[in-house]
Amino acid sequence: MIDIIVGHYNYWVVIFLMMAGFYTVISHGNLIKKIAGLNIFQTSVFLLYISIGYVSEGTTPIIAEGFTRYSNPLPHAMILTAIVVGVSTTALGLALVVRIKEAYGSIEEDEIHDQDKSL
Amino acid sequence: MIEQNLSLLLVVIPLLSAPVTAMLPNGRMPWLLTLTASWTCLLIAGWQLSVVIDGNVISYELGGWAPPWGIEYRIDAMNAFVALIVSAIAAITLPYALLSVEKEIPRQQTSLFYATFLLCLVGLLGIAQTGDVFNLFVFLEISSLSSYVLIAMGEQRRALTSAYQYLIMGSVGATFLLIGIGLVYVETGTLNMVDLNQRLHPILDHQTVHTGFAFIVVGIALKLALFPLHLWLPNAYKYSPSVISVFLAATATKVAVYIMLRMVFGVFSNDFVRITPTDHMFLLLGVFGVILASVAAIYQTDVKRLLAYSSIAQVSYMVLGMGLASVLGITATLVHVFNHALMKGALFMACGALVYRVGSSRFEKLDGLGRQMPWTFTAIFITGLSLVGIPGTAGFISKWYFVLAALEHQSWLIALVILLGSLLAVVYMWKIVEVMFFRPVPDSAQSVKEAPVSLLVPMWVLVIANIYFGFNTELTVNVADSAARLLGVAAYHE
Amino acid sequence: MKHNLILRVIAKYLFPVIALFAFYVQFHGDYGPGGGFQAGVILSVAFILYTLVFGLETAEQILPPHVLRILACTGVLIYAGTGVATMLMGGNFLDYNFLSLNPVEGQHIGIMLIELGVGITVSAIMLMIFFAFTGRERS
Amino acid sequence: MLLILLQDYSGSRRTMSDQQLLLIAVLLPFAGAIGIMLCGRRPDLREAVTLTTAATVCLVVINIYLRFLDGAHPAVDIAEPLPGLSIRFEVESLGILFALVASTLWLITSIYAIGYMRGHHELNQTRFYALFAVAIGSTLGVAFAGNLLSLFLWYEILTIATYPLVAHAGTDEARRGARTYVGILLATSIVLQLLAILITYTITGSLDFREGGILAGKLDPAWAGLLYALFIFGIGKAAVMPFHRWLPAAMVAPTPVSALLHAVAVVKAGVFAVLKVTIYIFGTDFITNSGANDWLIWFAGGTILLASVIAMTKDNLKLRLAYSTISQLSYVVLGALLATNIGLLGGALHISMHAFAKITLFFAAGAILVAANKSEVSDMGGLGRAMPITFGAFLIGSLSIIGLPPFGGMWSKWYLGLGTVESGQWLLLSVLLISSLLNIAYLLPVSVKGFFGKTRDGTTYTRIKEAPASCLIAMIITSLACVLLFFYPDTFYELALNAAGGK
Repeated sequence: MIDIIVGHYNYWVVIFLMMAGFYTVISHGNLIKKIAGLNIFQTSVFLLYISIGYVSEGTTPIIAEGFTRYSNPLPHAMILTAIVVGVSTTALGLALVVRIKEAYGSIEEDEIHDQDKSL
Repeated sequence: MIEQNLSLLLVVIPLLSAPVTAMLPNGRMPWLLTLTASWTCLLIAGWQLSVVIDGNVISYELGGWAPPWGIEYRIDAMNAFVALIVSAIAAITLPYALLSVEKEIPRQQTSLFYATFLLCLVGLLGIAQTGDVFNLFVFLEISSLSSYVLIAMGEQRRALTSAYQYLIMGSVGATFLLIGIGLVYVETGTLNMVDLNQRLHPILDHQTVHTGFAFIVVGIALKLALFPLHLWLPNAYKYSPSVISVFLAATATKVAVYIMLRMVFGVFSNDFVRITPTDHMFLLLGVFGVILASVAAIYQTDVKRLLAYSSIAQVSYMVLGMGLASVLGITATLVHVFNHALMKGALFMACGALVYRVGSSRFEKLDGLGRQMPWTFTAIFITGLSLVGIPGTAGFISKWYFVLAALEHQSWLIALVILLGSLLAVVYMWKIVEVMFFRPVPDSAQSVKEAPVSLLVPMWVLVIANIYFGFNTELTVNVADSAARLLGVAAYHE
Repeated sequence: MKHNLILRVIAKYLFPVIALFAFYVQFHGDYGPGGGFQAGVILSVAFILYTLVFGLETAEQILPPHVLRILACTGVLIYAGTGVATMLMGGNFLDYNFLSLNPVEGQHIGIMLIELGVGITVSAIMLMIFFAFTGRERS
Repeated sequence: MLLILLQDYSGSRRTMSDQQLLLIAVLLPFAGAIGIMLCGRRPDLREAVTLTTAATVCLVVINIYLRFLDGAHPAVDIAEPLPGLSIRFEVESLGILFALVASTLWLITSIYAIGYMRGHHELNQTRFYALFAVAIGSTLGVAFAGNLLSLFLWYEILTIATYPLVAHAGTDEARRGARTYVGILLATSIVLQLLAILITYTITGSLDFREGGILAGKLDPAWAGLLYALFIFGIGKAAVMPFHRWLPAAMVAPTPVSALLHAVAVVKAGVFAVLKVTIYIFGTDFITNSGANDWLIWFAGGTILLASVIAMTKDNLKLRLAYSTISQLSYVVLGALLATNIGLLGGALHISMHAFAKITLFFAAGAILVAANKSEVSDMGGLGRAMPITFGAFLIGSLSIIGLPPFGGMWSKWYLGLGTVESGQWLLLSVLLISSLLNIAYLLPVSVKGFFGKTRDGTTYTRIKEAPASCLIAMIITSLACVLLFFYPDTFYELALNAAGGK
């Protein structure tokens, strides 16, 4: 039992971050906070990938003499791409928030909603 | 040398054109380049389909790395079909885009607009071509990110909130997909679709595989606007620039349907769908989606929103087809992917023409416009018939196969729901017809003229295609059937 | 912060160091951890620091927006162009082996070019994003 | 074109193959519609186009008929939208019968419509004539449809093409009526008929019309009744209750539309489809053996009586005629449901007999509307003395519908009655007889009132004259036809007999 909890601590971290981020996305009305939540959510996935690529006592996957165990580099490469995607999403999201702020004078979801309704 | 690389060029040509377009001065040059690129893509996609239509498979190894280690572009009939749809719609949309974009997009943004459009095309074509799940995720994000940008370029400020909403939901969906891919990768150590299918086969009962599958399906369902995850779609279609409504409505959800098919049946398998409640889930969501989205469409007061809800309903048909999980069901789904692209393309083009002339697609602005803009109106009318599934139109063919598949499955209820959905489509399409044709023309609209020819011609190309593919289904049905069989073969592999 | 002498001096000294590190990460990428993504971001950090200290106007004099846009596009073109070049030389897209008679050498050339393209694009894009946000007038 | 046809007609030279002729028959009205649209600015030319097209189509159909008598059974496939299922035209006796009725009456109605539309100062006449031509084209498509899929295709096109005709006036009332019209017709056809077609296809793998049906031996007889019901109700144009509401709703249309489409083309397309399905999909033997018609036949019987009763309560003449049509349509359905040769013969014959009679009645109703601007029966007292020809025609039509000699309507009722006797359905025979009495009760008072009644204020009409000449001509022709058909029913009789398989 303890093994399951401690031995898979990376998963617990991932799950915690994932839920925290997802909850933030769903529950917060503030557009910036939503994006922050989204980032946490995505980061948890990055962690998931990186931690599953780790081979215990492995080194960086560069061929050199004397090293035979090394971590799986593929998840890293994938996550590098995913991070770039995440950064682009964040940048785009924030840019939209700036524009929304300019157009509506607010970044609170309910206030924006009220303004649209009153039209 | 060129021939062996053509499949890849399909993705690389728009990819190369995008930065060049972004560097061009604003005006008509970016449009011209985009047009050229998309027509080239169409030619290549046509060639590609002609190669694989008989069941051949094109395999292209990126960087010369053999699969399953390297990224493989693996094109069978289904891939080529989807690629053809995407590039054909792009090629038809672009002549339409010229005037519409000049009207709706500020001049200083045109080159960026077209560059983003090309990136979106890269993403969609990439999804269609690739045989690697992670690569698919990347292309999905390329297309999604660019479509967020394109939607946000709409004239009204609500375009921004719509794009934001889509961005949040889309990113959550993509991340779900990423989690799913990660979990499956943990279990199998591969990302190549064919390889995944083989390696997953012995371990289909593993819990991790099931979890991964659930994440993948939910992730794609978000992109697919599968009921009840459709909330982003109506606003996104409504507030985006007309051209983008056309392009996204005709391609984006279709490509998502393709991803769903490829992942669920190609990577996992028909067996997996059967041993899990996936098929029932699809059927259930499909039934609710068809009925509720159609009913919602009836209550809309804006043509674009109405059509958007109709899209959700139509996507639900495709999900029903998947839920039937038979060759006939998948054939129906694929045929409908094609036909629905034709319908929604034409309908949104007509909407764009209305917006071009009266500046809005709300019902109260359209009173009596049918007489002022007869060509646009007739286009809406004929395509509406196709949407309903009147014989002699493409829509009838898809409806035919859906009901046939349902009957084969002995699901009377599903068959009835499909037909009932057509009935609801009659109601909402008729609303548009009545507004446009039978209401008196207000004085303010007396001077409204027919849309310019460059908008009408692409629209009518699609309208005629709607009729043509209602009579000649050699292309659609054959390809869909062969694609469905290939999927089935993959499913029962060894 | 233009008048804060300490910051100005330190920023001036830090700039080349950061840039140098960026180039190290960039060009050592095929022997050790690193590559275009990381290098691009680090390089843009140098410019961002510069902008923070000396102001947007000064920074935009060095790197005007249209130059950044061209740089970003060029990076993509280098990347895709390398792929097309390998195709023209008879290989598959991005099959570096064909870039040189010696496949190993080809791999080196290829990865260098690719990472260069990535680096240029990433740094240009990061700067564009940064400039876009800072340049936005407060309403 | 006309010359070629006449040459052809005289049998001296056959310049066109049977197939070409068949295609021309169906496609010419569509070409005519385009011609009408192009001549929209010049009414006289436009009407000339209409008449020429109608006359030519009529000749073509007669030509096809003559060739058919010589043993030509042309068939053309124009497309194959679904594997193994083509859009197919084929000539067979029932189709010829229907096509003959529709095309001759189109010509006559066109003559009538010109007078009516001008006399009534209707708007959008170009649209009217063009869609009229399209509707007739689709009707001929239905008549010559070579399989169930093609039949369905033309059936739906007919619905859609007639929608703007029903909504012609553009008023709220017209739009409401048109909505009911298209709503019920599309709903029944999509949900029930298409389902039935698909079930048939799933079971048999074919939708061909074949002598003796395609379902026998493939469908579990227990389910035959249900499938048959899907067809009968799905073919909403046959107006079997409870799916009859569209027909009264369609009466908001201009009278020529009501006359041709809602007494002849559209409704007859419905019962024609019922006959086709009965004969060529189910096959009479299969129906009788499986008992598919056991309970359905009472829907037809019930419709006959109920619609007649409702007709009596309607004061609006067109509405009364509409309910009368519903009742008469169920005669044909009844004939089909009897599934005996004589029943089918009576049903098929009734298509033509009722068509000529009912169109006369509608012509008269329209003429009254144009000339006297009256639509309620209770207002028509004494009107007959001012408009003797109109009311005379109405009387002839009424008598033919009732089924009295010497009018054509007698024959079809006779054979229908024989059919019920043959299958021992005495109750149904009494339904037919009661219905005839009801016909008398709701049709005759109109003419009686017209000729012998008094106006509301007791005066006589002085300012009201007969309807426009073209209306009168049309009426006279059709009422004469009613009489002639009593003495010379051979053409239709032979065709109907052939279709019913009694030869």
